[in-house]
Amino acid sequence: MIRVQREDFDPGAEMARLGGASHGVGGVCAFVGLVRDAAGEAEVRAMTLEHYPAMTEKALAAIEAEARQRWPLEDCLVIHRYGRLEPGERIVLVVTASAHRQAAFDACQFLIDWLKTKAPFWKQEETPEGAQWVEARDSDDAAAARWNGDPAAE
Amino acid sequence: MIRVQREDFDPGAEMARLGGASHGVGGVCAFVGLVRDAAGEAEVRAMTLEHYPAMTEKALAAIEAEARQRWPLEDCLVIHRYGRLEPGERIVLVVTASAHRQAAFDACQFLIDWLKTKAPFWKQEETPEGAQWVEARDSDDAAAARWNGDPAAE
Amino acid sequence: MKIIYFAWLREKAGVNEEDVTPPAGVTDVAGLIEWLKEQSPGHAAALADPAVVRIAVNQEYATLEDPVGPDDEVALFPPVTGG
Amino acid sequence: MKIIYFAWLREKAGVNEEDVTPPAGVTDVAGLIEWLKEQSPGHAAALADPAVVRIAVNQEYATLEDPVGPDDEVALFPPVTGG
Repeated sequence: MIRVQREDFDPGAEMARLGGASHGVGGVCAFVGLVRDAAGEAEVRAMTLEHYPAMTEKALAAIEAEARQRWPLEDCLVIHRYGRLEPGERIVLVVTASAHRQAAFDACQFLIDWLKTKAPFWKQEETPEGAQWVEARDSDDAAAARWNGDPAAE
Repeated sequence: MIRVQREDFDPGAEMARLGGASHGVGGVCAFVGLVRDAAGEAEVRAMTLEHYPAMTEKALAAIEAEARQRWPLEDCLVIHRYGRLEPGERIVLVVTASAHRQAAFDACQFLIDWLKTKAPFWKQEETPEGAQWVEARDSDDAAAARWNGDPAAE
Repeated sequence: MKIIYFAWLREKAGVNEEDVTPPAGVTDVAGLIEWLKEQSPGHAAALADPAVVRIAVNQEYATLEDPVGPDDEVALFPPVTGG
Repeated sequence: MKIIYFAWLREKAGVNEEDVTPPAGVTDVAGLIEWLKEQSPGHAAALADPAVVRIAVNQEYATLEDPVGPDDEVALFPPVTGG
């Protein structure tokens, strides 16, 4: 399941829901991304996430389907917020539930790596020097690239 | 922080606590292990976790210290339950908080791999054929072994 | 053809979205971008460095070689920074 | 010396924990285990296969070569299955 929303979400409730989907779930992995108060040397007072609504839902649904095809997941969930967020606020949640923990961990990392490099969101940070568009990071591209091969080989 | 307890725990509350430790936290990774209702072909009606209290707390504290030394963590938490648990119940929680997601993911996996292979807990399952001690899995040893090298090389 | 801009491409182009009718010779993304650059100094600035322009045609990632036509929605944006 | 057993080693040995006084010749874990095996058929069954016996001395993992003395707490158990 995917959700793109302005509102906050409840990681514990979502983990409980996915973990309780069936008694075949042995492990639930979750990742929450939060707004930090600094980017390198610059102080960040808030950030605003812009996205491309028509593409976002389509793209997230496609990557969720790919995760479910690559790993034996009982369930998986991606929630991504947009709008203005302050330091400490939650941005994104990925939850994966599987019989075995490695599938849950791998699928969760795959999804967040993908979100960082392919989901059509853009962050603008409010700093004392003014508004700054966040630049994409090479390390995110490298993280995403590791999933291009055969997942069984990793 | 480590906790060994009979009672259940609240993953969402713990994640919020670790995520809120400072505005330098950019990612929180969590893993929850649950009791499954089957082990291979056998139906599992419940399991009882026995442990070695004097060693457990000491060992968990040592591995938490090692995780904090290997990765730049803002905070980390391990909670492991003992006693009788039924399918769907939570067994273990690992939460890691870091500025960057890869450290959070790696430390979380390191800790759960270590718990599976080194923490002095033993599971006995109640099946229709009677009580069965769970056997250690080679795949868990293999998962733990990947952390023996230099973490920077992984 | 509908063109949509995001993030700093939107700011530089000075437009969120626009309906355009390029000449018949514009048949692929590369041709479209060259034509858009001629429409205003803002467009030229937004699209100056092709290395930082990402393209989606009808909400799917596309390359410079992909075809575009009158009924397509083409989005132009910098590398994404979500997650 | 205090000996503690866990899981199926405990069940086979028929004892949770016991205070023992091995002869002076028992100075390491290997010698201790050989001596314990002679104490009852249950002990012999619990410790029959050294490949599945894990050892902790004073709550730290130990090997067959590690020394043991009168004030030590020695735990014997099968491979762990927590997490």
